Amino acid sequence: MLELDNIAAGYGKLQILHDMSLRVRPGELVSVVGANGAGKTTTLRVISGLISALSGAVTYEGEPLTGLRPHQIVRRGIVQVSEDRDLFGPMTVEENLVLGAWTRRGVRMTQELERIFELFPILAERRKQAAQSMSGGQQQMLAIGRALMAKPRLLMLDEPSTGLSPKLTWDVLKAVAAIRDTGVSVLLIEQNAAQALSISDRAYVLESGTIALEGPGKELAGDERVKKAYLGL
Amino acid sequence: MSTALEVRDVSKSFRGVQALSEVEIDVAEGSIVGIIGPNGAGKTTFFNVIAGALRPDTGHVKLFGKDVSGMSPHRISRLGMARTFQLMRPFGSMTVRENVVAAALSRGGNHRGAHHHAHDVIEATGMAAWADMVSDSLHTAALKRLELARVLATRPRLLLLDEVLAGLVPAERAPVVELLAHLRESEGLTLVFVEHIMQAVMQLSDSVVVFDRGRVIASGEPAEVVADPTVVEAYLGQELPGA
Amino acid sequence: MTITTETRPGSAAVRNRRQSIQRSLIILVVITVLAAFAPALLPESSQTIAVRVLIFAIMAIGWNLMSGYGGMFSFGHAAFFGIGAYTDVYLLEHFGLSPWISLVVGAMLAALVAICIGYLAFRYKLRSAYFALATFAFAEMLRLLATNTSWVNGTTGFHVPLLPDNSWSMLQFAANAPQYYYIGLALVVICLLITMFYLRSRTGIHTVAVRDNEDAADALGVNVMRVKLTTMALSAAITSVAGMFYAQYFMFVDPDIAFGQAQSVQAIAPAVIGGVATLWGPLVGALILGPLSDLTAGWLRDPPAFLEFLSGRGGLDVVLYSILLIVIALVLPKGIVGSIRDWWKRR
Amino acid sequence: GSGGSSGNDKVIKIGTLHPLSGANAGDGTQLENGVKLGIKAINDAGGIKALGGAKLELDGGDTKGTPDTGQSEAQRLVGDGVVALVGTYQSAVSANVAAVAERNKVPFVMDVSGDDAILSHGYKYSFRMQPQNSRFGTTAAQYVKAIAAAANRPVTKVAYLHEATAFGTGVYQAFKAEAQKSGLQMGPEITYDAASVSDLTTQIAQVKASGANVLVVSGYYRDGVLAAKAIQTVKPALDAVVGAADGAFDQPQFPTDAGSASQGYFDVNYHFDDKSADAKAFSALYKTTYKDEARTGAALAYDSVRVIAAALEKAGSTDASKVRDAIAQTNLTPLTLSDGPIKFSDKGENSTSLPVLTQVQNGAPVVVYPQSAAVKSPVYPANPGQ
Amino acid sequence: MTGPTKTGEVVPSKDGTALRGGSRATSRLGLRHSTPLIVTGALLVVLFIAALLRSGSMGITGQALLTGIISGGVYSLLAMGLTLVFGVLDIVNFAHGAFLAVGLYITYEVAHQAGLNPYIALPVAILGLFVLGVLIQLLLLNRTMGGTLERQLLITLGLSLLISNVLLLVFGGDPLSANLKSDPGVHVFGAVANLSRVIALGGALVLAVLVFLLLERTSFGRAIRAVAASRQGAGLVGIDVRLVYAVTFGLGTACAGAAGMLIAPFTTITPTAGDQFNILAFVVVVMGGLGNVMGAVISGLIVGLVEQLGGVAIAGQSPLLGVFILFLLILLIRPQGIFGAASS
Ligand SMILES: Nc1ncnc2c1ncn2[C@@H]1O[C@H](COP(=O)(O)OP(=O)(O)OP(=O)(O)O)[C@@H](O)[C@H]1O
Ligand SMILES: Nc1ncnc2c1ncn2[C@@H]1O[C@H](COP(=O)(O)OP(=O)(O)OP(=O)(O)O)[C@@H](O)[C@H]1O
Ligand SMILES: [Mg+2]
Ligand SMILES: [Mg+2]
Repeated sequence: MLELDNIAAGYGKLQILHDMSLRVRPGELVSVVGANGAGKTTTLRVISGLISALSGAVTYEGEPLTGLRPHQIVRRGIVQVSEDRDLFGPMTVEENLVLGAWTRRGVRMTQELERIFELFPILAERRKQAAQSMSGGQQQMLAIGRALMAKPRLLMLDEPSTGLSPKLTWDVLKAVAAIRDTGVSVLLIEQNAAQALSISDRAYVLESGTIALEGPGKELAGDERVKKAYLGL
Repeated sequence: MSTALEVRDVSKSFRGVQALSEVEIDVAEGSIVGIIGPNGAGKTTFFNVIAGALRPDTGHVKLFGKDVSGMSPHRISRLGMARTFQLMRPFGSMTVRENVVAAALSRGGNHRGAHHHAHDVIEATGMAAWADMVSDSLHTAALKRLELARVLATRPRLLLLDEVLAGLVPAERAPVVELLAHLRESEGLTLVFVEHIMQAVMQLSDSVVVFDRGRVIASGEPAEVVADPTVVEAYLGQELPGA
Repeated sequence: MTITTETRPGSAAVRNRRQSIQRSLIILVVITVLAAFAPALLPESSQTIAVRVLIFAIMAIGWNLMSGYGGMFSFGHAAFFGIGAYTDVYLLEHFGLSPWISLVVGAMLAALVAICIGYLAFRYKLRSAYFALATFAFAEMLRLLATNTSWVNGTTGFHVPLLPDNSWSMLQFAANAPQYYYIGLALVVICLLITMFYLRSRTGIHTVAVRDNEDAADALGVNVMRVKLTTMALSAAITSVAGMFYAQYFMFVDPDIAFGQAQSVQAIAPAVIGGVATLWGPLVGALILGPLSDLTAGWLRDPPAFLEFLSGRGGLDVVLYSILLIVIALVLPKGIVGSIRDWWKRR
Repeated sequence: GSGGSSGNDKVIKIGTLHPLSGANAGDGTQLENGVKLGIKAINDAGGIKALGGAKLELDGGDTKGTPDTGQSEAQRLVGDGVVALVGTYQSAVSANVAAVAERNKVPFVMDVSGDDAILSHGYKYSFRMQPQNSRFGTTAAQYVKAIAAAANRPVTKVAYLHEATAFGTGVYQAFKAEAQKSGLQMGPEITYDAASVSDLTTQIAQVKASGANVLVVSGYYRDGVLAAKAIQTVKPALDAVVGAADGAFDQPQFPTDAGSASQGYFDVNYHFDDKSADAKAFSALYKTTYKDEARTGAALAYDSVRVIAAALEKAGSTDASKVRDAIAQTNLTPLTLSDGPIKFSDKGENSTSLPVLTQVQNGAPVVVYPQSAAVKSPVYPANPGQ
Repeated sequence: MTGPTKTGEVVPSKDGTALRGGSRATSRLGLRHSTPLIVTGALLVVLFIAALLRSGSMGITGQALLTGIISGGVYSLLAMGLTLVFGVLDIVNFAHGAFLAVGLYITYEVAHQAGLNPYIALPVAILGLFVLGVLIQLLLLNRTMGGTLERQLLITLGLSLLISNVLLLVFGGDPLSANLKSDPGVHVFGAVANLSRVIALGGALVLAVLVFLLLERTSFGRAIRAVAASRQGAGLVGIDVRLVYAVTFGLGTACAGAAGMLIAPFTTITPTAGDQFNILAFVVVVMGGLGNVMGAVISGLIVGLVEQLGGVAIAGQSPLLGVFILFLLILLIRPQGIFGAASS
């Protein structure tokens, strides 16, 4: 479904990704773990068109994504929840969610909103509050909710559990698994490697801009090297 | 032991949202207090009120015996309190060293002294290799350490940390937790920290305070608190697999 | 294979080559020595332009300190320029005071006004565009006040009376005397030195910190208001010096010249073109902008044959000038010095 | 200073400083064209004979309407070795250029620039062709009184509307002083900001409320048109609207821009001598050359060149101080209405220049007073805006 | 300035409202904050009484009121386009006056060359300037988006110079006019205004409502506000950010074009005719709150009133002085402008 082949990318003269390759198959939940600064976010940015690769190819359903702008990529069903959340601060929670469905003209908004409110009831309660005045965790929920409004076919999540309470973290990860079960492919970046690996079909370990390890989620979770590095405290 | 921080009856609301109500907390000098609670419980607001970024609707905050309610952040800071932000806020155009020097300079003293102190703090926080990097281009882990280094450069007696571990991979967390524990041991620093990473909370705190909907719903020994059914219900949820 | 997870810089971070103050000083000396030969090399008729370059440079250095390094975008630097100019001509006309004394008085007055404006604006956390427009409104108000106030001669403004002989104390020389150029050059050098040392002082460091993140600086114990006001006052004082020198050189000041919008633009444009928040940017920008309009006017004084139908119609040179301005702003997003510095780092 | 040897193919440069871009580009271009025609006329007539038929050459500068550009351009022209400067239309710019001229000892002939203050510093090298602003105020008061008396329709009260800068205020004060001397009753003084005004209805309502039967206006072109339109809308009961050096009421395009509102408007200003054959020839030449109606300012610019050329002939030299002395003794019949040949006072004012009264009649401004200069007789009361 | 702060955390200020970098406002009528409105209202009443006492005539004061509202309409018209561009693109557009001048010349061409009623030029001016604006945004400004204030300032200043001097080259510097065949006075309670000015006021109000509806009631308007709030976020939900920028800038210039056409019948047309409005239009924009179209309209009327009543009440001073004093007062009481919305 999504293929990254020998990607090199970076910021200015800084090269972050070196010869990086990765695959997501239809209906698969793939996670990427790696140290801080390894290039996980950069990888997502390349896919969603926020930065362009220096070399290598990104292919989605057989078509190259190279040169497409972010909104064109979203229209193909690839939706990202970014680390910074990128919410529309002064707009209300509801407006943020409705805008999430920008690429889906003519859908029944109320129904779509209900779907999200079921997952995050606090958003229903605060539908008229400005996004920027929500707490850190509430904003994270809103960002995920907004992405789901787009009914993505490939959902990319950048550390969705950051700042969420333990209870919510688990809720969110379960929801992600449930989303995968509806046929959506998911590319997940998570610091809670243990939990992430436990729900992943496959996983990659990213190190200094290249893939160091690859394998089924459960298998990697059992790998001694991974255990030592990511499952510690 | 004397109290570092004394919070009495503090309430704060934002147009209909009661972010804090009648919060009372005492923090003994040299102790480490962990604050947990569901998202939106009011933890960050609580920090904002203590640090002077927000004015409480009611109540008082006493810092080392001095009433600081309504004081401006920089004056409170000079009484020995320092805070980090939930989202990192480096002085982006400056290098790590310059960031730390700028912080050290806010405490008087000459440039030479500030540079020495900054050097020490950078060593202590493991930032030596980063010292000449422009802080805008740092990654999460380095930024979190920079935040720490910067507040330490102000020679605080009380430190408020808002989710310093968020966004760090597990291997990165350990050294930070060690550093914090070490600071208390060697410098007698008082720590109040907000954290969702429960292992760290359990490992570090002398006592834990639980917020929910602006109220303190439980407090006490870490082990006691996590066993409290209301806390499990509101915050922890079911047992975490793999945790 | 092992997996590394510890935090290390690797290649993935920008290493900053800090400019040492010694290096800046050496560059300054070189520039000054080179510039000292300019009057000997340039044709006599271009000396007005040379002096104009210096005046632009002083204004832009002042603006850059506050708006570049301090991040407080001023669109009203004409206010400070005008205060400098008016203080000079007023004290000269009414008390026969030496411009050198007026320089000090004007600088203090400008600093004082800056502190008042700043205090009001920052107390209410005015930022970016709001702040810019507030400063703009202040300058406009001063212009209107000067226009309607009879004791500063209303719209007529002031003339500096001609003296029979050169006078250092009254800062007046024969037209095109090289003294003007050298005094201007000295003022520019002094302003650059002030900028250099200020930026290394405690308040200077905090100025940049506050620009980068005000709340963080506040929480770290920086007195944000004091830092901002100090920077603003210094910036205003520097710009007022340009006003004084302008009045002495052009010997005429009226409300539009002193407080008009064009003057504010002239403080901003050289800094932007040269490179905002760079030490040499304002100087480089002034070197380009100062002669630019004369150059375009010169090229087109006799339009090429295919444009002959335009002859007798003014404006073509301004068209060319404005196109150049736009192109520079587009091609060099960080200004000339900023772009060169980036390129240097990227090599 | 300037100087140089003389020779047969020698050219003598004359520097011009006019606003060729910016808000006053229209008038600046007219003046510049006037200079060009003047130079052409002299050269066609054989150049400066006293200097072996040396040809004049234009060295043009664009002031962009700002004093500092004016000054640096002036400095450039002086550096280029011009024998004299002509300019500048705006008083603030002229004031600056006059100082440059004085310091460099280069003669400066002002074609258009009215502010009295320019020549109040005792400058030796500056001369002015047009009447200074205060004279418009003084003569306006005299003319108003005279034509009203002639029509047997006494002036009960004069309301005065003027823009608020030195120009409007200066003319107003001269008018008021003369009015007090001659017993004209003054009504309200109403001012406005010419740079920002976009509607004068309220001001005209004040005129109406004051009960004045004559309104005197001193302003620029754009606000003059605004005033005329406001008067037509508010319809105060006025016998006459009289411009005192107003920038609109004597302009050929004013009736086009203000439409029927312009009918009957008076203006006191400098003006072509419509009866002189030279002036007619100049107008015709201007029109064929530039496809545009010549304004009086162009004639003043043209005359400025003639003054300089005559001075060169007389001095027989390009030496600046000799040319200056020769200009001071000018004796030359101008294209504009005057009390005789051009003569400069000690201060450099053209003492024979004569403001005249024009009136818009049948869609064109014509001279109606004083009788010696008049082409038509004044219609009074003019019932403006009715 | 190191670019906008990341979306995501409240920046608290003392009164609990959140102010971000440029404090972009949404376009809701934030009437909850009544202090500045009361101050403004009080000032207007004081000015009215002072004007009445000073002139001693209800007729004059009434005329000042009417003229104030009418010329305020012109300011609103101009400010609307500016505030859109300001609020959404963060561009301080100094070329706005020059765009207005283009509208004037389009009207002149239609009225004179084609010999038609000037109002026929309205669609031409709107469309022409929309296209011009879109092109300028696509070709020039899009490359500078997200940058700092000063660079765009330089570009728009350059544009302003460029446009007015091209107009000078093409049309010459002499004033032109595009009068109506007949422009009778309309009488309201003893005061009077030209028909063309009344039409301009009406046009301003209609246009304001249209723009307001576009922003608040259409999904494209929501997209515009989303882009204003977070450029990256907008891209990530599938909005074509560059297109939104271009259309928004086009709308802004189209407003200037409409303004130019509507004021043409009572304005002297010169290449720099728009410049005199620039300064006041900015004052109106800030008073109304950046990006707030309705705020701009109401502030425009207030500025018109203050200017006219002040002109009568404090004769001898420039009427603009009153406007600037009010402006600073409002900035100091309420930095977001009278109608700038606070967060939530
Ligand atoms: N805009 C930028 N400009 C310059 N460098 C950047 C920029 N964004 C990221 N970097 C650098 O690129 C490297 C990789 O960043 P990236 O965000 O991809 O890491 P990551 O694996 O997502 O890590 P984490 O999110 O845990 O910090 C880091 O060293 C970071 O400092
Ligand atoms: N400026 C504001 N306006 C309106 N509501 C606000 C504002 N600031 C905070 N709130 C609300 O107050 C409550 C407490 O927020 P706070 O940021 O203190 O939560 P928190 O405990 O830090 O949560 P998290 O763990 O998610 O960071 C939340 O419901 C939030 O939406
Ligand atoms: Mg990341
Ligand atoms: Mg929080």
